[in-house]
Amino acid sequence: MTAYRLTAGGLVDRSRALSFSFDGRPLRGFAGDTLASALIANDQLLAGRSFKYHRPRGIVSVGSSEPNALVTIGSGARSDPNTKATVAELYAGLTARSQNRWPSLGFDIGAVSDLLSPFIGAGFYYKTFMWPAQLWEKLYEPLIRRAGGLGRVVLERDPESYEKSWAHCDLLVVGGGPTGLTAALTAARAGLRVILADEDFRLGGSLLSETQAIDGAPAHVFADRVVAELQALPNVTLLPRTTVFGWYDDNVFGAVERVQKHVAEPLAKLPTERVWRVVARRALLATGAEERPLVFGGNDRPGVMMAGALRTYANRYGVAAGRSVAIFTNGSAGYQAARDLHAKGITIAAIVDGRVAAEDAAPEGTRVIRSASLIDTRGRRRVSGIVVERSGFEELVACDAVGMSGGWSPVIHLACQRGAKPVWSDTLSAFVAPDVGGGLRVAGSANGVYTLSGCLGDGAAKASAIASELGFKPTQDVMPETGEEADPSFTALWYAPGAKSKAFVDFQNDVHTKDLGLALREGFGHVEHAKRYTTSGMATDQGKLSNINAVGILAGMRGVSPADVGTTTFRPFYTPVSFGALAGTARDKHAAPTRKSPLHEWARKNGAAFVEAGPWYRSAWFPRAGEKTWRESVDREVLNVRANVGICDVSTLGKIELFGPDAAEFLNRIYCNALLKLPVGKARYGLMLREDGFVYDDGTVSRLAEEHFLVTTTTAMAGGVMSHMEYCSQVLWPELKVRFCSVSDQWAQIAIAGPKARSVLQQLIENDISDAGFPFLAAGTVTLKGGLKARLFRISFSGELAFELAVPAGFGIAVADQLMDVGRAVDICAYGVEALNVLRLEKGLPTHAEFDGRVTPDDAGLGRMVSPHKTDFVGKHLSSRYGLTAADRMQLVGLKPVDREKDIRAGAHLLREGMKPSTLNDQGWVSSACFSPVLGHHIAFAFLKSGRERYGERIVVWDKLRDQEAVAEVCDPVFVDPENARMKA
Amino acid sequence: MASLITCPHCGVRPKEEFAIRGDASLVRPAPTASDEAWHDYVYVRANPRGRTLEHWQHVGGCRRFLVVERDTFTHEVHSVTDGAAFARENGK
Amino acid sequence: MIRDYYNRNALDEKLRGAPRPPGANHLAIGHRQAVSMVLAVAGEEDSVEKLLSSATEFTGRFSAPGEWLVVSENDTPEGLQRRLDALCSDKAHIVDQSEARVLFRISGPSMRRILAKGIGLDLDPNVFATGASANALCGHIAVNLARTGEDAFELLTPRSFAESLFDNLMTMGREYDLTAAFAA
Amino acid sequence: MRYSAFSIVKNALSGNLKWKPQWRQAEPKSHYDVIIVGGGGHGLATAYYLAKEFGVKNVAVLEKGYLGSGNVGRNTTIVRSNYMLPGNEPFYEFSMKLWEGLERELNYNVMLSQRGVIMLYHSDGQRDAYIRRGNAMWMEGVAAELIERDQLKKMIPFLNYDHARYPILGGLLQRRAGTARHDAVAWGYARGADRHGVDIIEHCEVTAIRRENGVVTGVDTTKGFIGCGKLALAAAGNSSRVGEMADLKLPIESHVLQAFVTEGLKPCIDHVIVYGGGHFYISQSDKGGLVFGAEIDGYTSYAQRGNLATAEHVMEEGVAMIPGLSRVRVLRSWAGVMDMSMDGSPIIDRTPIDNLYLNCGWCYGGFKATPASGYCFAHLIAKNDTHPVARFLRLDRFARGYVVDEAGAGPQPNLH
Repeated sequence: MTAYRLTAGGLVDRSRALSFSFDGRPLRGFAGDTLASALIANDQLLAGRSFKYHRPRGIVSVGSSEPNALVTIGSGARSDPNTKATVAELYAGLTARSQNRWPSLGFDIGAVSDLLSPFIGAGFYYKTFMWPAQLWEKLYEPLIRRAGGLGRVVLERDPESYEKSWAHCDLLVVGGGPTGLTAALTAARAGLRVILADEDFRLGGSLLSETQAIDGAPAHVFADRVVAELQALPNVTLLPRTTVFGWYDDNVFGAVERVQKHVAEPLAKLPTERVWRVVARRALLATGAEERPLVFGGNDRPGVMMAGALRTYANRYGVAAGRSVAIFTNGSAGYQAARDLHAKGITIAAIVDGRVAAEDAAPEGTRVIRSASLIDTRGRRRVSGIVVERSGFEELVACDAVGMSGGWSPVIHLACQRGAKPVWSDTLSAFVAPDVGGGLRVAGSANGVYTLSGCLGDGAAKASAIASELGFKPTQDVMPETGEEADPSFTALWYAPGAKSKAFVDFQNDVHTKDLGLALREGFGHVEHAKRYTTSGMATDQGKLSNINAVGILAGMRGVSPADVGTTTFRPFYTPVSFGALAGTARDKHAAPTRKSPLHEWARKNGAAFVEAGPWYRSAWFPRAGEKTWRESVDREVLNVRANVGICDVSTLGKIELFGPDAAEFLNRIYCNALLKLPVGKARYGLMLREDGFVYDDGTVSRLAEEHFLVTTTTAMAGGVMSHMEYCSQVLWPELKVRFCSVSDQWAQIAIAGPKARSVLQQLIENDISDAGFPFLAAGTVTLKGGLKARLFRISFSGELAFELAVPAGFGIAVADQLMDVGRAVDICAYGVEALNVLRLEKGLPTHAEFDGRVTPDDAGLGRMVSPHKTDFVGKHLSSRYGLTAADRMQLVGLKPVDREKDIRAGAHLLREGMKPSTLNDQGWVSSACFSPVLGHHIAFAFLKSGRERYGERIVVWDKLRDQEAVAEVCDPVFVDPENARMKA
Repeated sequence: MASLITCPHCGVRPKEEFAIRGDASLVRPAPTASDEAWHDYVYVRANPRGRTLEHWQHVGGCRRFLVVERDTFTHEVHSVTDGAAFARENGK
Repeated sequence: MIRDYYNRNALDEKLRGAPRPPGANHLAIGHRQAVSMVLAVAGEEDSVEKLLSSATEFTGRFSAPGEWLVVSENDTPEGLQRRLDALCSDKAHIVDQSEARVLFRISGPSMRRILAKGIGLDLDPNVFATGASANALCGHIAVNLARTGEDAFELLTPRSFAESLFDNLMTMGREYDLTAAFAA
Repeated sequence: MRYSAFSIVKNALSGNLKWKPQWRQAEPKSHYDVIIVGGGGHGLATAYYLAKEFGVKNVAVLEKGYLGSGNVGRNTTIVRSNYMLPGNEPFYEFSMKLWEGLERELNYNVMLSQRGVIMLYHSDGQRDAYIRRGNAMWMEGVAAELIERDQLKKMIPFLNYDHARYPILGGLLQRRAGTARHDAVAWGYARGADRHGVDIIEHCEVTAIRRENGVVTGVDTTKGFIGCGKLALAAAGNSSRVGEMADLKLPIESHVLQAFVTEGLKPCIDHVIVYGGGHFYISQSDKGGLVFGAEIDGYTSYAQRGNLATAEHVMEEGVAMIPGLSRVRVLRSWAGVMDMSMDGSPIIDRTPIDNLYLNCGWCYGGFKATPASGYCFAHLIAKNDTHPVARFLRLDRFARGYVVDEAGAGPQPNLH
């Protein structure tokens, strides 16, 4: 047993033991532990297997930069694969499993790939697996795929919920360490609206593992005091467990709060995670600095950890990763760790210092080996010793853990997400944040200020400056006293010379120094190429530990400064964010808003089958007892409309009212047909083009008064047409005096169609609706018996005598009910959009299935509608282009199967009889098709090359996709009542 | 800008309240203008890297077409004006 | 045949059943109110705005330049139309929207936090003060939002979206035990 | 050095120290027969085919950044030929066939993975549109299958069959479609072109196009003037900027498209799945990351970064289609600048300037087009004649009224 819980100390609550399990083994930790600290307490340092070589790997770090200790937490649909044990807050009942190993973490067959490593170095797969060709797809790739990936996802419905929220503030402080806390406090006291976010579950950052006293008290006490004051202020929002993952334009930040990731039984009223979109006038990055690993032979052996992590585990969590720890360092931080560990009773086996001269104080009695390199480690699944080389002599030093400290890299990720590149600082031997303007500033260690007093001061100063800038008056506070501090300097060491075994740069992706060398040799020396070729920095930690060393090593090999190598691009997300959190509440039936017609309940009551139509649910058909298929219901509805009468909910059509002296002129410009002289009290079909001359939408235009119009749009295009009209009115012709307003939601609209429509409707309406009193295409206000005002339009989409009655939406159901009651005597039926579709096809009326955005009015047989007399309308000029008027364009025709038993379905293509299928021979396609109960066979609309000249021709309807073929006769698309006698009855 | 637009009528609003229509510097030619003028109006775009004028409709708000003067590289917004006012000023 | 037709609220189905007593955070659905859209005639925007702000029976809610929604608790739709026609005479077009909009009246101490889950506007009273109104998105749904008090807001949404908005608001409010009922 | 299993073993035994650069770091000569502007997939493929198929070997590719730094290195790696219109389908099928032989052609494993692309439909209307498309594919001899709901459930059990806002009714499947390793395509073509004598010049930005008597004579670059007989532009994302140097105004807007990758997962998604209720599409890479994207951000942009609102919308679509994605964590997002053309289709054509050639307007379809684009562009440059499969992809199609508008959305680029 080498890793263990210290007998005392740390900020864990030793009175609250929590049981959890790892790979099925029951273990115990304390409240305040992370999974990683609890694993260490149970001597479970081995936590995972690497991606490529399946090497055993242990916990390396203490935070979100962890490359190795990735586990799956939870089970079934609640599994969270690839969770970093170092950030997972321990809770009672947590179950964790290791990943990417078989059969077990201790013994993993996949590890044989390690033996093959000379053959499978960087980019090997680009050079092989090509022979024989079919084996790539059948053998090699499936093998590679199976080897790929880390955790296993359970693609089941997630039982938990998520949400999003906006937040607005004067100052967002990212990071709740010494810098962030003092900054937040300074700003909050000055009166700013402050949000402080930190990824940890406890605010305080490095103060929680600091041994330095502040104002004579332990640092964590100082942190608690500041947090308490912030908590009490109404202008402060504290967001622990919240990672600010992205910085977007206009100083908008994305952050994810893990609201209930740390509880076994989440509350239903709270989300598991919540994404915050923070709109911040100013933001301060107080994200600290990341300690660098050192690249030396055998540096991936479990037990080799960041020195600072060892220190935090000991100080904050009260756990030790080993009893005898060797330190490999190139700066003072390694000594600091050694001192703290020593103070906890942990033996320091040796301090190996790469530097020639160093003044740092080692704990008493500790052996310091200067000017030395660590060239290898010993041990199998756990480090048992290190090989130190100094002046050509090698020495084995026994130890059971190694702390490495390669200096500091400011965490500047967010500041570089919007295009600005990090700037190399020779002084700090690190990349620092670029100047990105006043919106986002960097303070404390993230700004290269590594001392505690420096951080406290920098946080306060930057917050003060921001407060003044925003017009607040900062209070003058006395800085807390910190006492004497060690010099935080280090000398960059990218690669410890003399490695005797693989020296890893990127632990998770198994990229070692030789891979980088190979990349350089093969011409992939550019930092982006090196990354892409070796996959360095592409693992789930995004190279938080590794990238800087990769840059340093490339710089060394190329003989240039790291400044010349530069970094790869920093991009969101800082740490991975779940789909669920980013999707929020929009999921399943709530994935998009639903619109319901005012007649929805009426349709439901009448047994409607509903169909999704954009945001709407529309009634598709109304099955009756005994009807076994939808076709039976639809056929009955169609025949009944043609023989008697039916009513249909058409409320979903877009309805726009226009007012003003120029309303007529405006409409005349946006429709291609003439509307200027439309009489009051009349409706007219209207066809709208895009400026490129293709059909955009169709509908009706009714003139309710001289300067008052009502237009309808198709359901699908209602929003688009409204925007189009707004564009025309505001941008193209602002001089036209016209105002309009959507009234789509104001009216419930019912189509009443069939030879008995009038007799039914007349019973509800006071006005005379005889053909004389209300002729075809009449439009106007009527009064229902009882006094309700309504609008009536004599328009037909079925070819029958038909009306559309619009009543205020809330009355829709009552009026529809009444129509059904009154119509019962003449066998009225409700019909849905399927019957509507059959009726319009029989009558030869095109709709959006035909108007697919590539069709001209002439293609659709509506060429005569395009007014030749108007000087201008949208789409006029470009309509005359050659390609839009060519004789061989596809034109709308009707199709009837020659063998009347055969069916035709939409989507089939057309071929001349005897011609082979080919793109060149393709004659057209079927846009709509249905069974016509009136005619007793299938009918279809199709677009056929020069179609209108080809009535009577036989054509092959070719539906290879469904292996069907039929011969059809090309005909006029009006199948029923071409004389319009029924409609005008 | 990619995140927020200050609507002159409604104040600061998130991007998702807007629908982007395209280049606002184009002027619709007279009906009698040449084929080339019409072709350029409908199909050709200056597509600058830098400042550009673009129509954003505030569909989730006042439904006005706004002219957003914006940098296509830095995403900085320089001004937002009402589309009708802009059109009038520019010769309508 | 003479008959009176029954007018149904868009949320009749959602709020069916016995109402729960209202909690601290409560959503009340307006059952009967008149709503009109006032569209100023070009050039008369300012004078219409003045006329509307001079009225004491109702307030105009800003929708767009020259466009306001007027909500009245006391008028019938026809009554409000007549009143506005008289007030604005030929300076504005009045469109009845009483059936087109559903009124969500929402109030309680957690209101800002609830609404922030759907609305991107800064609801700090210094930014969006009592009496302020504007169109905005709530989640994916367009609403007209008005602040009627420190912790009280009203949302007007198109009728067809009412059920969706209702579901959204209840989800947004579950953390704070939001209750809902028709207004008394 | 030819790549083979043997070469790998041989090199491994000598410590992998003898591998050579995959392409030379060339310095510009004073004059080339053809200069290609843009060292991305299309530019490099063009150079490769020019040298290999059309015997034009005195060729330079100028790249302002590092090789493959444009969209070839920042896409979602999908290759397919499931188009509907006769202006597109033959071209993309030609490309698909080139993909199928590319590994042997280039002696470079671009890891083509023909996992099948399935586009879901959610309504009868959408199904009919896919049937139309599937039959158009068959017309060109391309196999397509209509997968109905029951069969789909067996094939892809984890889709949202029971609770979707837009019901998943079935899909249109092209089995030959799939993914390829994007960077490898750039590198493979670069290595191939290099082996045929093409000079690839990285970090060489074109700053001006010189013309004399109406013809292009060369380009000014950050590495000085370089003369040429013909100049070919393949700078998608920046086409308008490069075109402007020759006073060309193009039917193009630059838009930004985001893409995303999740943490590595054990194999869980076999196909490339395209959601029909939005634009979302997803596949799993050989490394295990789920690679996905959806619609463009909507505004013109030359910045290779996206906005959060769009990212959130993409996730909404993802969870709508596959509820089990909810707990999967997204590792990284990135963004590319697209040449969005006015009809959603590309342009491979001559320009009004005799020796200036144009390859642009790839919208978000550029990656899959890489081989055919290179081949057809090379054909055009070498023979001054349009390759038959690219005959509809002309610059003057807008003026003539022969747009190739696959989406039927009209002349508004952000709707395609």
